[in-house]
Order: sequence, then structure tokens, then C-alpha cells
Amino acid sequence: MSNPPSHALPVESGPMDLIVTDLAVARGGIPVLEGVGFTLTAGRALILRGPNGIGKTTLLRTIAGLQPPLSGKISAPAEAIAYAAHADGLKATLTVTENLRFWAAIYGTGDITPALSAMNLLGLANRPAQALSAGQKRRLGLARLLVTGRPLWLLDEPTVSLDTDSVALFGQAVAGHLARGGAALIATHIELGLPSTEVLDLSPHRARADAPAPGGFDEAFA
Amino acid sequence: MSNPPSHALPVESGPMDLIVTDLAVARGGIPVLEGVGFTLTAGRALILRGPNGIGKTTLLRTIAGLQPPLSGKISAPAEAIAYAAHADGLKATLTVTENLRFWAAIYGTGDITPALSAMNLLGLANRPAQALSAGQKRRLGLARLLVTGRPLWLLDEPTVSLDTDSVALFGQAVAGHLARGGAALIATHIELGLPSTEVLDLSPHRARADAPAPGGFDEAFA
Amino acid sequence: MIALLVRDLRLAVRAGGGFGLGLAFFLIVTTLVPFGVGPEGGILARIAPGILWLGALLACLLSLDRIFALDWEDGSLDLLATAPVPMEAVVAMKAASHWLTTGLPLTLAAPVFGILLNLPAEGFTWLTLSLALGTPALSMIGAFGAALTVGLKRGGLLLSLLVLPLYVPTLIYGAEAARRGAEELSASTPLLLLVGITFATIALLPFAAAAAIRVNLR
Amino acid sequence: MIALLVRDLRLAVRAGGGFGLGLAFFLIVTTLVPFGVGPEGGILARIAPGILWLGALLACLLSLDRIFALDWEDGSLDLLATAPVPMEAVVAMKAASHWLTTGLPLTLAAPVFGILLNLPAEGFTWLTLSLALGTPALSMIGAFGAALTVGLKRGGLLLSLLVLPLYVPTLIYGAEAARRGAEELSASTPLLLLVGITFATIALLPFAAAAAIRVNLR
Amino acid sequence: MSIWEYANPKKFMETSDRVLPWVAVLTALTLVTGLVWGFFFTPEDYKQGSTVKIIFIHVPAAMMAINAWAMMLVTSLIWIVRRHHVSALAAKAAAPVGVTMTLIALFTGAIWGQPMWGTWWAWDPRLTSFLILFLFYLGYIALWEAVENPDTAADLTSVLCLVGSVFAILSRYAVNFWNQGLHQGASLSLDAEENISDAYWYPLLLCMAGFVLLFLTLVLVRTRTEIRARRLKALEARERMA
Amino acid sequence: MVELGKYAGTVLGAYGATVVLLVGLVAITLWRGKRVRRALEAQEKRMARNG
Ligand code: HEM
Ligand SMILES: Nc1ncnc2c1ncn2[C@@H]1O[C@H](COP(=O)(O)OP(=O)(O)OP(=O)(O)O)[C@@H](O)[C@H]1O
Ligand SMILES: Nc1ncnc2c1ncn2[C@@H]1O[C@H](COP(=O)(O)OP(=O)(O)OP(=O)(O)O)[C@@H](O)[C@H]1O
Ligand SMILES: [Mg+2]
Ligand SMILES: [Mg+2]
Repeated sequence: MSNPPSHALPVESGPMDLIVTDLAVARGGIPVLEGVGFTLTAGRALILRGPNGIGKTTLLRTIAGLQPPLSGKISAPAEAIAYAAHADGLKATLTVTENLRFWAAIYGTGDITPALSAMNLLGLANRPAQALSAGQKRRLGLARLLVTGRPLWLLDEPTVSLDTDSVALFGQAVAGHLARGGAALIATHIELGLPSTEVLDLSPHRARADAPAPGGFDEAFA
Repeated sequence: MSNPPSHALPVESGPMDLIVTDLAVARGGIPVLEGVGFTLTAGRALILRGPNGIGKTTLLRTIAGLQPPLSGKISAPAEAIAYAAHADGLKATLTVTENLRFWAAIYGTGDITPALSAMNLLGLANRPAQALSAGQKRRLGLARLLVTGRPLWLLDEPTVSLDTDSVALFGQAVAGHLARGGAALIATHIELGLPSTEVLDLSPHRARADAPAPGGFDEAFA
Repeated sequence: MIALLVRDLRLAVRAGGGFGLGLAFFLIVTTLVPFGVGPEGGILARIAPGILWLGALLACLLSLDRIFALDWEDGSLDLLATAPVPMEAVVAMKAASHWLTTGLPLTLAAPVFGILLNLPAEGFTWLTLSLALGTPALSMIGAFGAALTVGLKRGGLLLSLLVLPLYVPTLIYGAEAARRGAEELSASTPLLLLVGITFATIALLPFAAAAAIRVNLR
Repeated sequence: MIALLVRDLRLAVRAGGGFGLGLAFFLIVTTLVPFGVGPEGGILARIAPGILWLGALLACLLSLDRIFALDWEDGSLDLLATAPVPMEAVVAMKAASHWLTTGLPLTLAAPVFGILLNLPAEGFTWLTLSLALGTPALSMIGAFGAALTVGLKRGGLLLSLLVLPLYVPTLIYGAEAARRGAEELSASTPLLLLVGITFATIALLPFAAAAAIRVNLR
Repeated sequence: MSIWEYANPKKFMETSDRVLPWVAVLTALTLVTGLVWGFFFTPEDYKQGSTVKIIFIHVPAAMMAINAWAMMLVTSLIWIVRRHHVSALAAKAAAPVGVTMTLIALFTGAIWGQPMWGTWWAWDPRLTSFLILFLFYLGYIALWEAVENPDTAADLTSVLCLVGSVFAILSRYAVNFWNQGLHQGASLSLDAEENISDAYWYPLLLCMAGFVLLFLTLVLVRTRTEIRARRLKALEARERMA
Repeated sequence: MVELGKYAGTVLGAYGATVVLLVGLVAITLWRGKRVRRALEAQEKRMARNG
């Protein structure tokens, strides 16, 4: 397992491009996106755009390896991905520090204070997570990313319910990550004002529902 | 119980100003805001601004009557308030229609199709809520407001995880509500571009944790 | 009001849960007992009424947390609290739907399980009767317990811990009635007491439960 | 890995749950039984081992849904699945922490409750022994059931429906060992079989459970 | 062509469509003749009296109850290894039939027990293990019902079926260890000599064949239904997406 | 007609229960089969018509 040097916010080195080619993903058995392809190289960020329900979350989950793709291929370096979902995975009864420590231990990284300060949580360090406001929870969820020490971030609407200052804070964090040779794939509806980003609009990739062949029972039943 | 005329999106008439005077609210026993005061009259919207954790949610919950104020007073017309929280209160296994019908029945209002169309949910009408994306869920949660038929809306970050079109949609819905003589109190971090709105910044109202009188154990134990 | 009842019943059915599962659990408990205490028919017959009552009670118990917890998690309890319906009514409806999905099927199925524990023939009517009269109390008391523990993550065990002592009187009178019935003694006294308990709980507990919920929502 | 165990134990303690509540439930069940089946010492002594085993089993059962459901709801299961730890290890740890918070305390407390049901003196050691050897299997099987039902809202009852049949062999051998011990017969055979089951489940079920979780996460 | 061709839904639908009528007719013939023969034209047993006639439904039902589970186990394995939807759906289709067979064995047995053993139910190993089998069926069906996404449901139920089978066998031995019962041992062996007399033996064979065929027919029909239902679901989903 | 002796109730009960269960199973199977087939045909028609 990756055990990076313990200087602040460590990031692995090595070739770590995420290459997605002609990917098709399904949700609940229904094809959602098809023909998605892009390459994400070190130091760059890719913004996923698209209306609600186009399939951003599904795409991210697939790349994170939580669900198998319908077709196409994803080539990502092993043990490189850190995924942040709609839900933050916080334990209500544990304090901010305990929550972070746990993830740091799981990812085998060291010290959590850099993450805390980066997300401006030092003041709340030993407040139980249930006593946080929506935005504070979210900030803690993002601090988790910093302790993973993983180079490739998959973020699903990270700025939800963050105020403008916190959004700026988050922007800096991502920028720093990119600067250290990390990469980020971000699904969001708002402007983040990051450096060196491309934007990928998913709307053209919506899976077409073509009329089924009557009486046609192939393996996919449609 | 209020049984409004059954034309689309009915709104009660009558004097329905929300008057908040010198309000102080606490969360988890800790004073959060104090000296909050404002008046919200029919046809107008008030935006609550403030950094994460300042106390917007707490304030809204207090006005909604879910928790008692520390001090100060809130005068709102009876049965006028509809509250939309961070969570949408959807039943995963019920379809969009069933979810809305239920709330319509609870509030004794009639037909739900206007709400569905207003939030552009007609296409998803009989999809189970668990099969909705984050933004679609949110839209359903907002559609709930429209079937309450209540004139005074309390909205807690209503646009979370909505795409730009949906935000516009929501803006129209609120504008229409105001036009019909409703009012809205909205906590949000982003620009909604509504007509006839004031903005209330809560930052100056943050509760000072003033040093307790030495040895003085008053009612509040501080 | 009715809308709430309908919704909950629908949810119970949708969830593939409701009716069937309570029964299945009841069945399984009654089948596990002989594995525990051994197969001798005599002993089983002696303890049958008590075990059946215990089984019904536990089947109720396991489904209690569903009463409010789900509504709390997805926030609809907040919204119901701000809706134009008295919280007391909400509680009553919730308890009612719980009984319809748990207590009622259990009552109807109890005789069959009686056979498995070779309950003497005389016992059946009394068993059914006592269950029919007693289970509503179980649901109502359970709703109260659920109201107390709503909002605590994994209330499950705490809930049962709170509720079980409250179940004691119901259990005693119910099992007593069933046993006397099985032994062909007069079972009217315990039955009357049972009815008393049921009505008292239904009359009073909704208010206590509603108060508890309001506190928990703060 | 250890971090996970520590976290879960800490959560169990924080939640005021874990240790205390399982015990309390056990206590209450064992106290309710006399109410249910009547106080005759003779019968109680006969059924005591079985009832105690049943009580332990149900106490385990009630806390099963906590194993994965909470982590699923707050999304940390997703995150664990993408973390550099094998899902099998996660399952094993979860089962371990469940046993530490449920099975172990029950085992230690069982003799006390034995007194309540006037279990004959000879029985105590065997009861404790059988519980100590059997409860790990209960936790592991339970974890498997929880893995199957994670993500289903209100898995509770379905979970018990799935798990209880799987508990049958463990219960039979466990209770048999305890009963034979109480009746001063040789209890070594059932004990050996019990140990066999426990080891088998611990060796194999984590893989099945992990597979189930991965399926549920897609 | 390999037999896996038939695992393709389209192929399966065509083939089953062709064979189904014949199987159905054959089933009807065998079952009716078997039961009529058994019910009307068999002598009374000297000690069991006319109740022996129950054997003609009891034993075949019991047999099929076990075999149905075995078939579910096989199809589940096929699904896990080769991901043929048809076999998963076949398992789903078989479960309710198996449960009914179990119920029949339990009912007839219980009714039989009343005169023979003087009790409806005794915790005899065989009876008990059947009760446990019944529980396994219940859990299996409940899990299918509870899970929304069909593929997920198929996977989960398959895993349950595998683990369940192991534990079912464990339970069988446990129960035997736990209590030695009054139920007659297996007296059906291939040569009918040291066995119940031919007078019962031949109609019994016929009934067994009938039950096997009945099971086959029902599973075929139900599998076709499941396939259609699955396709219907997929189509509705597509319509929604469009 | 067969002569069932004093066990008539038992035997008839057993056969009766069996017949009821089997007929019920068959009926349910056929009924659901027909319903699903109808629904599927309708669906296919509709989708063939509009795209
Ligand atoms: C609910 C109660 C009962 C159940 C669940 C049950 C179950 C079974 C099972 C599983 C078999 C094995 C079938 C096979 O060999 O494949 C069987 C066979 C048989 N049962 Fe029962 N049985 C029950 C009650 C009875 C009773 C009360 C009688 C009559 C006294 C009886 C008489 C037989 C006979 C004669 C056979 C055939 C034995 C053989 O040749 O295998 N059963 N039963
Ligand atoms: N249960 C609790 N116990 C103690 N303090 C709490 C609790 N919940 C929230 N707080 C604190 O109360 C303050 C106000 O919380 P609130 O949720 O009202 O903030 P908010 O303005 O809604 O923030 P956001 O914009 O992030 O939603 C925060 O500082 C928070 O840390
Ligand atoms: N469990 C499910 N079953 C069936 N369809 C689903 C399920 N979950 C989501 N969907 C559908 O899959 C599509 C993609 O969902 P997804 O959550 O990926 O969208 P998204 O791009 O993340 O939207 P948002 O921006 O609102 O989060 C949506 O149309 C949604 O309706
Ligand atoms: Mg999303
Ligand atoms: Mg808030």
C-alpha cells in the first residue's frame, strides 16, 4: 500500500494519467451515458458539466470502480483514486479530528493538521460532526481528500452548501493539489475559477433510447 | 385547516407579514445569533446571507417553530409557513407523484400537476424517488412547496445541486409566488436574481460569547 | 390523516416488508424455541402460550424502529411537524399502521404456530383472543418508545431496552389469559385487565409520544 | 484495519450503545420468560439453557443491522470500498467489533442470568463455554446477512428472516452442549461440532459477505 | 452449437414455446393416471389402512421440494459463473413452486401424522429439516422481492442460495443429532423387493414422474413470464430515458 | 367408488389440500403469465409507434 513521505499533503509520483475511452455507463440497468472519452494528465483538472440527471455521479462512480462500465475502458493507475461523493461519510458522534484520523489511518498517511488548516477546521477540531452546520460538514468531507494522499481526485459537486469564502478555500486546495502534480475530475454546476482546467460537457453523450426490435430478447432484454 | 380555492398554486390572502424582533437563537444549547430583527411583507423576498455556521438553518428552524427562540419574538400569521430544509423528506420507494400527492393531501390542497410542471418533473412523474439524481430529488423537494399552498416560504439553501436551468426554473417559481402575494425567506450562498428582494447579512448578529459573571450562576449556566 | 395511514401502509408493502416479514419472524422464533429447549412435546405444550406471546412481542419489537426513524432520517418528520396536522394524530396513525402490518397478521397466524408447539386444542381461541386484544397496546407502546429514541442513530437496542419493561404488564396478562385458556381455567380476569391496558395506552400515550417527538426535533 | 476496529468500537461506546444495551436486552428477555411461561422452578430449570441461548441469539440479532447500515447511509461504505483495504478485511473487522460489543459481554454475563432462571449449578461452565465458542459464529453469520440487506431501507426484518435459518445449527449445538452440561452428560461432541461451525464460518463467510457488499454498492 | 445457446433469452423463448404444449399434455396424463390409480385402485395397508394412499402425494411432493432447491442451486451457480440471465430467472421462477411442494409435503405429512402418530406435528428430524427448508425458501423469495435492480437481486439471491445450501445440509445433520424421530426411513431403493409392495410401488413411481413433469412445466411457464417481465421493465426504463 | 374406511377424512383432507395448493399455484402462474404478456405486447406496440 502507498506510504508516501510524511511532508504536508503528500502526493504519489509516477505516471498517473487517467485515460477513459468510449465509455458507456448505466444506472439501475438503464444506459445513461455513452461514448465518453477523455484523458486527464498530471497537474490538470477536468470539469464535468451537464444538466441534472445526465449521469455525472454515475460516471464518477464508474471511474472510481464502484460499478462496472457497460462498455469502453478506463485505465487509471492502481491505488491512485480518491473519491468524494454527494455524501461525506462522516460519523455524527465522532469529532472532526477523529473522523479525519480514521481516514488517514485507512490510507496509511500521516499527520492531519495540514488538512484541517487547509479547510479552516482547526477551530472546530474537537467538535462532534453532528454539531457541524451543513457547510462545515462539507468542509470536513473535503479535508478527507487531503489526507488520502491520492493523486487523482474524483469530486461530485464538492462545493454544495459552501459559502463564498469556503469555495475560495477549496479552490486553493485544488490548485495546490494540481501544483503538486495531482489531478482532479470535478462534477459541478458552479464556477470554481481553477487554473489549467478543461471542461467536458456531457450533454452530447446522453445515451439514445432507440426503439427496440419487437420480440427481440437479447441478453440485455431490450 | 386552510382550504384555499383550487385554482393553480393557491395562496391564502389576509395580513401575513412576518415580523421578527430582536431574536436570539441557540443551537445545541450554544447561543448562535442574537439581535436579529426584520419584517417580511407580502410579495417580497428576504435573502439570508452569512458564512457557514453563522446560524441560518437554526434561524429558519426557529421561525418555522421547530425550536423555541432564546429571546425576542416572532409574529407570523397562523398556518402560513411552509419550511424546506436541507433534507427533502422524500420516500425512496414512492414515486414522484405519490410523494407529492401525500403532501398535497396533508396540506389539504388540490391538484399537483401545476407543481410538477413548474418544476419540470412531468417526465419523471412515476419514477420512484430513489431512482432520481441529486438535482432531480431537489426539484421534487421544491415542488413540495408549491403544493403546500402556504404563503410564507422558508427555504434553506434551496438551489443545492441544481443545474443552472433548474435554478432559473426555481427563480421563476419564487417570483410567481411573490407575484401571487406570497413571501419568501431564503438562506442561500449563491445569486438567485429575484425581483423585489432585500438581503439580510447575519454576520454582525453572531452571538458574542461574553465572559460569564464570575461566580454568577444565572439561569443559563454561563 | 388517512393520507398518512395510506402512505405508511403503501411504504410497508412496497418495501417488500410489512405483512410478510413480521409473520416470518414470528414463525422462525417459534421454530427456534424447540431447538433451544428440546423437542419433548410435554414441555413444549406447557410453555407454548408464553412462547407464542413472547414471539409476537419480539416480532413487534423488531419492526418498531421503522415507525419514526425513516421519517426522521429523510427529514419528513420535520416537515410533518410544520404541517397542519397535530403531532398526536401523526403518532396515532403511525401506531395504527404498525399494528395493521404487524399485530393483525400475527394474531391471525398464531393458531398455526400453536400447532407447531403442540398447544392444547382448548388454547387456540383464547390465544387468538388475547393477541387480538393485546397487540394494539404493543404497537402503541412501541410508538411511544420509538418517539423517545427518534434521532438517536441506531436507536434499535436502546429502543427495545426502553420498550420491553413497558411491555411487561401486557405480556403478563396476555400470556396468563392464553395459558389459563389452554388449561381450561377461566381467563376472563386477565383478559379484562388486558383490555384495560390497551384502551389506556391508546387514550394517553399519543400525547406523551407527540411531546417526545417535539422535543427530539428541537 | 485496526483503525476500523477502533473506530467501530468507539462508535459503539459513543452511541451509548454497544456493550450496555445488548446485555440489557438479554437481561430483559430472560426476565420476561418467567412471566411468559409461568414461574414453576422445575420447568424453568429444564428450559433455562435453551432460553439463555435464545436470548443471546436474539440480542445479537437486534444489533445486526448496525453492522453495515449506518456506514451505508452516511456514504462511508462507498468510501471504504474505494479505499486501499480489501472488503473482506472490512467485513471481518465489522464482525469482530460486533462480537466484541455483543457476543463477548453476553458470554461473560450469561452465568448471572443463569441464576435468574435457576439453572442447575453444573450448567454454568458449559453454558459459558458454549456461548464463548458459539457467539463468534453468530456475529459472522449476522455480518453476512447484513451485507446481503445493506442498502435496503428497513432491512431489519428481512435481515432476521434471512439470518435466523442460518443460525439453526449453531443454536442446536450450542443449546445442546449447554443442556447436556446442565444434565451432567458429556457435552464434548456438540461442543466440537460448534467449534467446527464457528471456524468454518469465520474462514469462508467474509468472502461471501464482501461479494454481496460489492454487488450492493454498484 | 453448444447448450449455452439455449441460455439466450430469444432462443429460450422459441424453444420453450415449441416444447411447452407437449410437456403440458404429458404432465396432465401422467399426473392424472398416477393419482387416480393411487387413489382409487390401491388396496388398503394392513396397519395404516387407507391412509397409505397419502404416500402418492406426500413422497413425490417431498422429493420435488428437495429437488427444486437443488435445481435453484445449479441455476444460481450458472448465473454466477456464466452470467446467463435466463438461468437466474429460472431460479427465481422455481422458488415458488418449490415452496408449494414443501407446503404440500408438510400438510399431507401433518394430516397423516394425526392418525399414525396421534399428533399433527412432532419435532422429528425429517419434519424439522423440512420446516427449515421452508424457511430457506421464504428468505430466498423475500430477498428477490425486496431488491429493486434485477441484476443485483440475481447476484444476492445466488449468494444466498449457495450459502443457504451449505447451512441447510449442516442443519440436517444438526437436527438428526438433536433428536431421533418416528418418521420412517428411506425405504425407496431401486429394486422394489425389500420395499413396499408393487401394488404401491408402480403408482408411486407414476406420481413421482407426474410431479417431476409438473415442476418442469410450471418452471418453464414461469421462466417465460419472468423473462417477459424483465424485458417489460427494461423497455419502460428506456421509454423513461427517452 | 373407493372405500376409505374410518380414515376417509384424513385421506380426503390430504388430497383436498394438495389439489387446492396445486390448482392455486397453476392458476397464479397462468394469470400472471397472461398479465405480463399483455403488458409487454402493449408496451412494444406503443414504443414501435412512437420511436
Ligand atoms: C409434516 C410432516 C412430514 C414431513 C415434513 C415429511 C417429510 C417427508 C420427507 C422429506 C420424505 C422423504 C421423501 C423422499 O424419500 O424423498 C418423506 C417420506 C415419507 N413420509 Fe413423510 N413427512 C411427514 C410426515 C409423515 C407421516 C405422518 C407419515 C406417516 C406415518 C409419513 C410417511 C412417509 C413415508 C411412508 C415416506 C416414504 C418413506 C420413503 O420410502 O422414503 N410422513 N416424508
Ligand atoms: N447539534 C448541534 N449542537 C451544537 N452546535 C451545533 C449543532 N448543530 C449546529 N451547531 C452549530 O451551530 C451553528 C449554526 O449552525 P447552522 O446549521 O444554523 O449554520 P448555517 O448558517 O445553516 O450554516 P450552513 O450555511 O453551513 O448551513 C454552527 O456553528 C454549528 O457548528
Ligand atoms: N437507482 C436508480 N435507478 C434508475 N435510474 C436511476 C437511479 N439513480 C439515478 N438514476 C437515473 O440515472 C440518471 C443519472 O443519475 P446521476 O445521479 O448520475 O445524475 P447526475 O448527473 O449526478 O445528476 P445531478 O447533477 O442531479 O447529481 C438520472 O436520470 C437518474 O434519474
Ligand atoms: Mg449527482
Ligand atoms: Mg444550514
